[in-house]
Amino acid sequence: MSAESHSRHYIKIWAILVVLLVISVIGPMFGHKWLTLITAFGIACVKAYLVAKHFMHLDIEKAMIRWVLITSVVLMGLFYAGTAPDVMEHTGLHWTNDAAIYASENPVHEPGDHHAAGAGEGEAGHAAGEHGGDAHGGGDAHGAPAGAEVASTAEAGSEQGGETEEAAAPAPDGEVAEAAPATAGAAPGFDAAAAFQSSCSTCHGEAGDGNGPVGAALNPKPANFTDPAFWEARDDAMVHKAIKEGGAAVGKSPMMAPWGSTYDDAQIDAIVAYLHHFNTAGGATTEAAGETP
Amino acid sequence: MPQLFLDQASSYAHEIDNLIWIIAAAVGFWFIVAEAVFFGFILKYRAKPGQRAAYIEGTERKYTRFISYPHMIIILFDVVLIAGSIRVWYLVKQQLPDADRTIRVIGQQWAWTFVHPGADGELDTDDDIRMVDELHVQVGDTYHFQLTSTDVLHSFSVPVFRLKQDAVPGRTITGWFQPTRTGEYDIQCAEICGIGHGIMAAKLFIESPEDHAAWIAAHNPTASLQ
Amino acid sequence: MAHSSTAHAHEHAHDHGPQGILKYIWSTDHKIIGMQYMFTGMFMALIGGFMAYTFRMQLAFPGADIPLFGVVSPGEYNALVTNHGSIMIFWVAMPVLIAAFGNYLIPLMIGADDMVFPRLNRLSYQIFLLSAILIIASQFVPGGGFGGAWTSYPPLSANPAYNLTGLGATMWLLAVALEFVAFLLGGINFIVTLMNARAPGMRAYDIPIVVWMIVIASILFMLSVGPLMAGAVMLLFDQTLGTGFFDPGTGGDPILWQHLFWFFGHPEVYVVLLPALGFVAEIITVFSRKKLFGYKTVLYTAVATAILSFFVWAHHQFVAGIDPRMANVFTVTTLLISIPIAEVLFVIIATLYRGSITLTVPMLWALAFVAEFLIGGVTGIFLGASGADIYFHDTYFVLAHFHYTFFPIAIIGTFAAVTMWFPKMFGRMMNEKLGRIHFWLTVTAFNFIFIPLFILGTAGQHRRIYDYNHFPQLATEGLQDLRIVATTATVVLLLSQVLFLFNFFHSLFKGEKAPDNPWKSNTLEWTTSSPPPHGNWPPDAMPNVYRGPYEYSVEGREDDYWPQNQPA
Amino acid sequence: MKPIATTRSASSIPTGRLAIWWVLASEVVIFGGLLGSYIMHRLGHPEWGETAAHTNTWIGAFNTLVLLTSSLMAVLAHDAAEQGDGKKAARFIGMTMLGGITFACVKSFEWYTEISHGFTITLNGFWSFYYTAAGLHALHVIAGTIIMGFIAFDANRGRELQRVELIGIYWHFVDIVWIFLFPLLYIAK
Repeated sequence: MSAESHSRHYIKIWAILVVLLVISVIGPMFGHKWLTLITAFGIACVKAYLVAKHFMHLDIEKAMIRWVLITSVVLMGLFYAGTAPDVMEHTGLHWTNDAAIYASENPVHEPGDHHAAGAGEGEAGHAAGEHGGDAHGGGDAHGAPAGAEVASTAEAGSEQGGETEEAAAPAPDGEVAEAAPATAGAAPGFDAAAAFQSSCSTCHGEAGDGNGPVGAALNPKPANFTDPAFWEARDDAMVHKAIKEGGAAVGKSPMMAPWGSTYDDAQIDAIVAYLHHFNTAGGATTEAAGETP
Repeated sequence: MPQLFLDQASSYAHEIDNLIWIIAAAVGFWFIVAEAVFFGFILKYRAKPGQRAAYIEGTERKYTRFISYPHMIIILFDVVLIAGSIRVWYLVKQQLPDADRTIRVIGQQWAWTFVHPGADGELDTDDDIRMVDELHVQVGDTYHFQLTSTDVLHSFSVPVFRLKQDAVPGRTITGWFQPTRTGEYDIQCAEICGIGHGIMAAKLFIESPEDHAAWIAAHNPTASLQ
Repeated sequence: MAHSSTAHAHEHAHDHGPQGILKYIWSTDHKIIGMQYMFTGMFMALIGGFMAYTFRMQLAFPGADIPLFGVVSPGEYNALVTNHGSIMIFWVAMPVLIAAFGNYLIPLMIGADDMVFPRLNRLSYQIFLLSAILIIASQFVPGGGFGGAWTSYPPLSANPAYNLTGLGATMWLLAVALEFVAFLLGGINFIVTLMNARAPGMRAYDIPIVVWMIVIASILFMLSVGPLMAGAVMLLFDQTLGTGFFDPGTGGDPILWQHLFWFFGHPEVYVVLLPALGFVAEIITVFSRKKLFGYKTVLYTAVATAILSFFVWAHHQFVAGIDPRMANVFTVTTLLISIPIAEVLFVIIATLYRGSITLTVPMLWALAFVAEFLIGGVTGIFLGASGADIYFHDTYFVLAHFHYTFFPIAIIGTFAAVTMWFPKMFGRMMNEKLGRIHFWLTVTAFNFIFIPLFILGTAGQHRRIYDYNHFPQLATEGLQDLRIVATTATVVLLLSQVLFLFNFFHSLFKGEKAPDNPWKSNTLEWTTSSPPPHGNWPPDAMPNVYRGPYEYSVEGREDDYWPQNQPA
Repeated sequence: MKPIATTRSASSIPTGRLAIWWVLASEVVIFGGLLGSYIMHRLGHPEWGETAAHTNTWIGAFNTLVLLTSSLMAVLAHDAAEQGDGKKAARFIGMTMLGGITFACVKSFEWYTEISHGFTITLNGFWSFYYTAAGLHALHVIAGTIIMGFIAFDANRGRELQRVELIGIYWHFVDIVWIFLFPLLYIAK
């Protein structure tokens, strides 16, 4: 075979590939499902075969190489077969993937439209209160169907003492609690109330009274922000340090987790300012809380 | 069959225990045989001066028999174990007897929330009783539980029921149990869920019908609006 | 890193590569790269061991001020457990078993002067070193090391607000991804070297079984790590860019990560098992002076295990939310895979039959591997059977099971290989008496750690809890005593490693001179000097191969061994 | 100084080509895992078709044409290298690199327009997979182009000509991945 016929052969293959490309682009234009399937994917397989055979000379390569490549492709098929029943299907034996169902019914197509905030559950019938948005460290809260926010419960299992330490819990934040005034200034655009809902309310309670669901199981009890004595006993710097470096840093329970890696200083200041609004004794403003800790 | 360490407090607990004992017997037998042969060879064929090892290809029928026959029997044992395991798995996880009551179990970073159906026995009615880290059930009733999680993976694990099912955020998984012994037992979280995974303990109260009715009355939110 | 130990090899070396200190850091010699991997692996084993000591002390004495560490907070406990697991598997078992002995032995055992791609080999170690530095550094970043288990299930691992160790999690993921890249590069080198660089006359069945095992392990790793590499990219984007691959809030699916992880996870455990089986088979044939019982059986069952290992992954997820009907499929495949493994162990035991066994230190370790691994293999059936796994999943029974497989593989297998090939690597003999004391201390201490943990697991104690007093059924006096027994055994085990380190580094310089073939073995690495020069054999005297590697005690021959390179 | 090991070829396949085939096997498994996950989600969420309509099929088709042409150049380069003509091979590799660079530029332009219209990686599942898969592929195209630079440099001096074939095989693989990516991301509407 002379040099020219070699290159002419390759150019011929290339021409076929281009034709196939054109068909695979035009085919789906007609919008028939099976036509799209055949033209787009069928032709893709043919093109891949042509490139592998003529360009990569797989046909004259030793058989062992073909077997290696076929094995890796078969393994991917095996992975697909083992995983699809759980990921592709949205329901199965005794389980429903509410998140996927919810995402299918309220899809996000355009950059503008967001999940309908605060919408009720998917049809799985949770009677729970507003569902939590995923926290992503505060900030953008996509609506999320996942499970149920634990509404402040009448029976907070109060008598269930147990000698557990206090735990801080970043539960997914509910929608913004109406009552709390948005705190201005400290960190522009940062919603301290939402941060409190997502990160603090599980232990400190949505009313800041220290008996959130997880708080109930803790000993010592989480801090109660509605109790004026709490604010007299310490200044904002100590509260800031407790939030930033965790309870152990200020001699309190190590179960109060350090939030320094999730919220920056300005955001923590905004949270501290927000906590003051729980104080029932006429809201000792941040300035007045200058007593020694 | 003798039970394992923990009491058997659910209708299928003894099934799982029996399966564990069958596996223990089958597997223990082969373990002892293998170790005995192994240590036997070591002691018997220690190097003795002037006595050389044999030259055995390992393909002669005479010797390979001693491996292939045990192997066939092991395959038989495996088939028996597979059958026993699938039977128990079907009983616990695949079939779902109709329920006297249904509860909802919500796992969240570091607390279990149990929604009991309340006096009317129906879930999602206003007389539901939401308890944190306390599950009250009546002995003898068949319960369905709808398990979900609000943030990360948790695992609803009740050792005395021999029951374990992961709570996956975004999914609702339904399972069942039927308590058979009264008492107060542990509920654990068996999937790592962050800093408070260690304190995610909850209490399981299996009560007689009278105590359970009394508990419901005591906790009925509409009745006792304190 | 490896300077002191290879000073000895320097005298023979006549090569023209970089001289002095650079010779060891920048060398492309497969032997030096093998030692670099081994020393890094041993160093990481010390770190992993320290982490084990720390959280075992916390479990035995909750809340105590632990010597050398201080009080363990819940977050630190999770980080210690997570990184103990990750370091022991990715930075101790794989580098030492596959990379160190693979690099050192494969060229020597197939009669080649080096790997086919020496520079790629050096690059793979450098990427591995970078990943080791990254994982160590991740312990000291704000928020501490990653605390979401070595399996790093999202959404816990994907969202800093959930795991509170955001920076540690991303560094952990990058370190693991880099380690995969290092072993992909290393794997290609091993496979192509075995396929192409064999000595003339070495047919497929003349290749020593340890070389086969390491190369099959490399192929298994290469074909199984792909989906997890893709998963790691997706998890990295979830952590850093805020995409929602695994976040149910935006329609993602946490179960997808579990499948991606365990599709790699289970072949991974066979990736570390096969080289250890290779060492053990090699050592048992040498010290029982007997031909390996059924070379082809061992080889084909190893290949069968590798293939079957792709069909079993979801037995890690029976109760994790997959469809219950799928669990039956994986129960069947999991119990089936126990058959080839049992076959390999039976064949290794059969090799001892009518042998003349000398209980040298390497032989002791190899026999201990078989004895201990039988327990590991046997207890796997409880977990492979879905019915029993409902109760046992994520309890200490699982933990004891995989330590009865990983410890024989990573620790006993490594000590067997080190004591066996130390004379060849460093030209000195290790101290026999010290070796025996260290052997008996380590193996007995090991059993005293994990038998109690089997019992604790059966009692329903589940994993990764930093203080069991919160669970009344687990806080009983009897169970706490078992935890204390396990902790004291851990301390004994870690202290006895000082014996090994002393024996290792003392013998490097003061050990008696090692002959070229101290164990009278047939394979090619014993036909060159100890330690071998650069290029292993003089260029014009590269060995040819005339027979298989296991022609021991052939009737009618005066010697009871017959090296592969001796013409018939 | 190459070791003797590299010169041996017990499996009668040249060492370089054997290695590149194993590299491809590991790449198939990586792209397979990613595309498998994408296809699962795509079949599970038919509504993604609506948001996928915002991808520009014409740019995708043009990029496919660019890659097919550069694959042709690569095979012609290999053909030239086989005849020992280093200079001609280097020229064809230069053309292949041109194809790679064009592909990258068209891709960055395409992304620029899409991102500026708000279709970012965090918008929804489809766009996350879109940028991850196309991004990983683009990374492979750029890496291939850089390596081709070195190989063309050597080939021009008539050295290491067998490497032209190796980078050609890698390039055809990258082309095949795109052949499957194109319908999956652009056409399935």
